[in-house]
Amino acid sequence: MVLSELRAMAKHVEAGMRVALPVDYAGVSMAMTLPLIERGAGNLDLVCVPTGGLQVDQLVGAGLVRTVETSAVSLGEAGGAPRFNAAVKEGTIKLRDATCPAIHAGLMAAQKGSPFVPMRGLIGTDLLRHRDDWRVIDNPLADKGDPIVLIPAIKPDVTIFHAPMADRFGNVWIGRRRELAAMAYASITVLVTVERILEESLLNNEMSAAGVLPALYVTAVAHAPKGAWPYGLWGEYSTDTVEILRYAKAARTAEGFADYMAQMEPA
Amino acid sequence: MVLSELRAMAKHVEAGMRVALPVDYAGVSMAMTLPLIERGAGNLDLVCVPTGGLQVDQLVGAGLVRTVETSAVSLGEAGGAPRFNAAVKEGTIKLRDATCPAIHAGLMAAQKGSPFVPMRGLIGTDLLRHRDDWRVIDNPLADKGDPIVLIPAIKPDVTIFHAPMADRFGNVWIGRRRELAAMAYASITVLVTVERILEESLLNNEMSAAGVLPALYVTAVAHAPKGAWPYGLWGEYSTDTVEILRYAKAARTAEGFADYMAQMEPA
Amino acid sequence: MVEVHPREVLICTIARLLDGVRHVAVGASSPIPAAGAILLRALKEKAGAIGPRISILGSVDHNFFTNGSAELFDCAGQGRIDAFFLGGGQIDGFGNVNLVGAGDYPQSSVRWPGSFGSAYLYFVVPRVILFREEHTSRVFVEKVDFVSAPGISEDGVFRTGGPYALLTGKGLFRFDKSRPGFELESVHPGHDLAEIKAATGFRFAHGERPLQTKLPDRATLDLLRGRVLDELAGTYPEFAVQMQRELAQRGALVS
Amino acid sequence: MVEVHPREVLICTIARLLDGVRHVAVGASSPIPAAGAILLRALKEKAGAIGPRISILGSVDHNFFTNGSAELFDCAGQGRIDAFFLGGGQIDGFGNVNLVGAGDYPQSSVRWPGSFGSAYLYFVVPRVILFREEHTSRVFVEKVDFVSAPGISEDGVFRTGGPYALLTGKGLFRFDKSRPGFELESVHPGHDLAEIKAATGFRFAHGERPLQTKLPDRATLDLLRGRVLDELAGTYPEFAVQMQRELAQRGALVS
Repeated sequence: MVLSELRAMAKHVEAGMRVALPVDYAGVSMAMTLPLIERGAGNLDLVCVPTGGLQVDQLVGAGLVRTVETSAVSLGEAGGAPRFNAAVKEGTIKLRDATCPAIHAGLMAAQKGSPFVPMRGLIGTDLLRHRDDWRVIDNPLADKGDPIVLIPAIKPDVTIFHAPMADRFGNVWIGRRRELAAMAYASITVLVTVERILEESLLNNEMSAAGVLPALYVTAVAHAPKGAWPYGLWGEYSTDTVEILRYAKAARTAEGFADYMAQMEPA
Repeated sequence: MVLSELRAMAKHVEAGMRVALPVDYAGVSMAMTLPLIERGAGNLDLVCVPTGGLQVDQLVGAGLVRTVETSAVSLGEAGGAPRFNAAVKEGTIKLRDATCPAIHAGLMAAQKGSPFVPMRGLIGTDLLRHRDDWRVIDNPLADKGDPIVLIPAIKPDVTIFHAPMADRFGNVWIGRRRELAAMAYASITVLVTVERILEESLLNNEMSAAGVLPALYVTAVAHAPKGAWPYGLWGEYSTDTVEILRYAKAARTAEGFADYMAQMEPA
Repeated sequence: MVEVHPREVLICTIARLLDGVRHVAVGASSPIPAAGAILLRALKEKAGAIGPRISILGSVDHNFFTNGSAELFDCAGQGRIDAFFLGGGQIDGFGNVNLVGAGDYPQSSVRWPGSFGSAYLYFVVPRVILFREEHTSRVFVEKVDFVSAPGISEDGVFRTGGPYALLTGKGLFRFDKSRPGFELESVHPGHDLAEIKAATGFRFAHGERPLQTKLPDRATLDLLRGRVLDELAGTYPEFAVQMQRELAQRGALVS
Repeated sequence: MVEVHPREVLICTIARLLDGVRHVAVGASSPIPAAGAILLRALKEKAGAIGPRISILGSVDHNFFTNGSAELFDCAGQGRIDAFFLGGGQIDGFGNVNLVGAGDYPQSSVRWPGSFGSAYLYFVVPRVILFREEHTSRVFVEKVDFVSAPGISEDGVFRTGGPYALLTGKGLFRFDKSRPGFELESVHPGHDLAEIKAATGFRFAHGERPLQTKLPDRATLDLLRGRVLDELAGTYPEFAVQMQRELAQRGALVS
C-alpha cells in the first residue's frame, strides 16, 4: 500500500479499464471524480456494485464511459440520472443491465477464483435475453430439467471507494459495508479515499479488526475529508440532498452539466 | 432469539440431524458438549467447518455420530483424535473427507440459495473419487474441456458455536471469524454460547456492528463463561494445552474416554 | 365517521396484506410499505402477539444486516424473507414488471433506473406486493416493453415466490397464479370499477359490484397517526411530517 | 568454521526457496517454514528491499485476514499467494501427497488428520514447497495410498500451482514437471546419496556426486539467531525457546 494523493491515484486508471464503483450509500469516492475526469482515461467499462448514481452520471457526462454494467442508475430522491439517461437515449454508451444479486454473484466468483457461480431467478427476464455472457444450463445435480443461470466472474481492473478511515499500514475500515471488501477481493487495483488516517494499526484489536479490509488488497489510500460529498458516509455525515438536486437540475443539458463541473473545485 | 440455558438448547438437536461445528480456533462451544451427550440425540451427521477436534472426538466417542464431513480431525499439538481414529479403524462412522475450501463452498451455496457452487482444484484427488455428491462437469463458459467440480449446498439443521458476547436482543459478536456467520446463514437452527451478554445493542454503533451476526439468524443464546475451554477463545483466553493432552492420553481407550467424560462437571 | 386519508387506506391495506409474515423487507424509498409493516407490528404487539421483523434498506433503525448489500438477497435466497414490495414503470396483466424503460431496449425513449434486485427477489420471496400509487394505462399496460421480472414462470423453473397482490391508488387486486392474472378485490373510497377499467391497460377479473376497500377502525387510525408515524419519522422524516400536516389540515390529527 | 544447527540449514534453505515471492502463507504448526519466511524478509529488509508478506495461520502478529478461515483459500484463488508449504504422511515420486491415511480407505490402518486445504492450494499456489523432516521410505513411498492432492494434472485441468521443491531432513529436491519427478539438488551436511536412496521409496534423478546444501554465512546466522528467533517467538514460543537452548548447548548462541 502506498499513501497517495488524489491525482496520483487517478493515474492507476488507464483507458479501457473495467472500473468497479460502490452504491450511493456504501461509500462513493466522489473526491476521485474530478481527478478521474482530469486524468481523462476513457472507454471505461463501469461496474456498479450493485447500482450507480452521481459519480456514474458525471463520468458518463464527461465522455469517459464505454459500457455500464448495473442494476440501476439514479440520483435517488433527485430523480433520474440526467447524463446517463441522455447517453442511453443517444446510444452513446453500451448497457449491460443486471440485477443486484447477479453483480454480487459475479464478484463472488472472482473472489473465489471460480469462473462462474450459479444464480436462481433471472429465467424469463429480458435482462437474461440481452446478456450474452450469462449462460443457462440444466442444474447438473438435479434429476431433470431445472434450468439455472451461470454468472461469469467479474474481475475489475480497478475498484474505487471512500471509507471512514485507514491506518498508516493501508488497512481500511469498511465496517459492515462488506461489498467494498468483495469488490477489492475481485480487483487487481484498489484505490481508497478516507476521512482520516490513523497511526495505530486497525488490526491491533479484534473490535476494529472485524471491519477491516486488509492492506493486502489495497493499492493506494489518499486522505480526502468529506470525500463522499455530496453523498453522505455511514456513521459520518448525511447526504447533501440540496446539492444533488442542484446537480440534477443543472445536468439536464450537456451545457448545464459542463457549467456545473467547471465550477467544482478541483481536488 | 430466545435467551436460553445449555440443557434447553441441546433439545433443539434431534437424532439424525446434520450439525455444523467450527474449527478449534474459531469458537467451539465445548460447554455444549456434555449437554449434547446427555441429550443423547444420535445418528448425527457432523460438518466440521472446515476441520474438527476435541468436540468432534467426544461426540464420536459418545456414540452419537453417524458421519463426519471434514477436511481434518485432530487434537493439534496433542496429536491425532483418539476416538475419531478408533471409529475410523473400526468402521463405525462414515467419512466424507473434504478439503477446507469445499466445505466453505458448500456453505456459500446454501448462503446464496444456490444448489451448488463450482470449485477449482480437486480433480485427480481420491477425495473426489470417494464423494458421490460432488460432480465434475465441463465448464460451460469455456470453449472446450476445462473440467470443474460442483460442490452441492451444505444446509445444516443446526450450527453450534461459542463467541465472546451477545446482546440481549440476540445479536452475536463474531468479530472477524466470519465462517461463523457463513454457518449460521446456511443453517436452520443456530445455537450460540457466549462469555457475556450485553444490555446495549451491538448494532448501536458501527464499530461493534461490523462484527455482528444479527439476531435474525440466531435461534438461542446461552451464557457460558469459559465456554470454549479447554479450547481458547480469540481475544479472550488461551487454549489449555495441558488439559487437551490429558484428554488425548485418557481417550486412547474407550474406557479411558468414559472415565474422562464421567469426571467432567455437568453443565 | 372518521375521515381517512387516502394514504391511510393504502397503509392499512398493506398491513392486512402482510398479516402472518415473519420478516418483511422494504426498499429504500418506500414510506407507505414501511408504514404498513410498522402498523402491522404495532397492531400485533398491542394484541400481545409477536409482530413481523421489518428490514428497511438504507435505514439505520431498521437495518439488521451486517454483510453489505448482498445480504438482503442472500437472506431472501435462504427463505428468510416472506414479503417484499415491487413498483414498476410498467406492470402488465401477467404480473410482469418493467423497471428498465419504455420503448425499444436498449435505446429506451424513457429510461427508468433499472431492475434493482427484482429479477431475483420476485422468484424467491413468497409474498411480493406490487405497489404503485399512480393508476393509469401508462403504468398498467397490456404487455410490458421490457421484462425486469416475470409474474409467472414455466413449469420446472425454480420459483418459491411471486406476485401476491397489486395495490394502487384506486384499488386492490389479488394475483391468481392458476389463471394467471389479476382479480380486482376491492375499490378504494372515491373510485369505481368503470374508472379502474378505463385506467388499466390489461384485462382483469372482477365481480359485478366490487367491494369497497376495508377502512381502518378508530383504534387502528389512532395507532397509525400516533406511534406508527413517530416510528416512521426516524427513517422517512419528510413523509411523516407531510402526512401529519395533511392530516392536520383535514382536522384529523390525533394529538 | 561456524557450527550450523541442522534446523538452521532447513530454515536458510527455505529462505532461499522463497526468494522472489510477494506473499507466502504458512500453516498453523509450521515453525521452520515460518522461520524461513521471516529470515527472508529480514534479509531483504537488511538489503534495503521489500520482503515478502507473511501470513501465518492462527498467528495474531501475522494474521492479515479478517474474513474467517475461507479467506486464505479465496486469497490463493485470486492469485495473491505465491508460496505455501505442504507436509504429508506419504509423498510419492510424482509429488502426490497423502494427508488422510495409510492402508485401504476409508478404514485406514493409520489415520492422519485429513487433507486440510491441500486439494485446492496445491492447484493454485505457484510455489508449493513440500516439507517433511522425517526422511524415510515410510514417508517417501513409490505410490501414496490416498491422493489428497496430486503432484501433476492432465492437460486441460485448470492448474496455476503445484510442487516446486521437496525439502527433508536429509536433502533438497526440485520438482521437474516435464519429466515429471524429483531431482536431488543437494544433500545436507552429515548425509549422503546412498543414505538418501535407501530412505526414499521412489526413484529420483540425481547427479553422480550431488552438491552439499549451501550453508548460511555468518551474517545470515546472526540474523537468524537474533531477530528472526525473536520474531518467531511471538507465534511459536516453545520452538524459539528450544532452538535457543539447543544453540546455547552447542555454544553457538549469539547473545
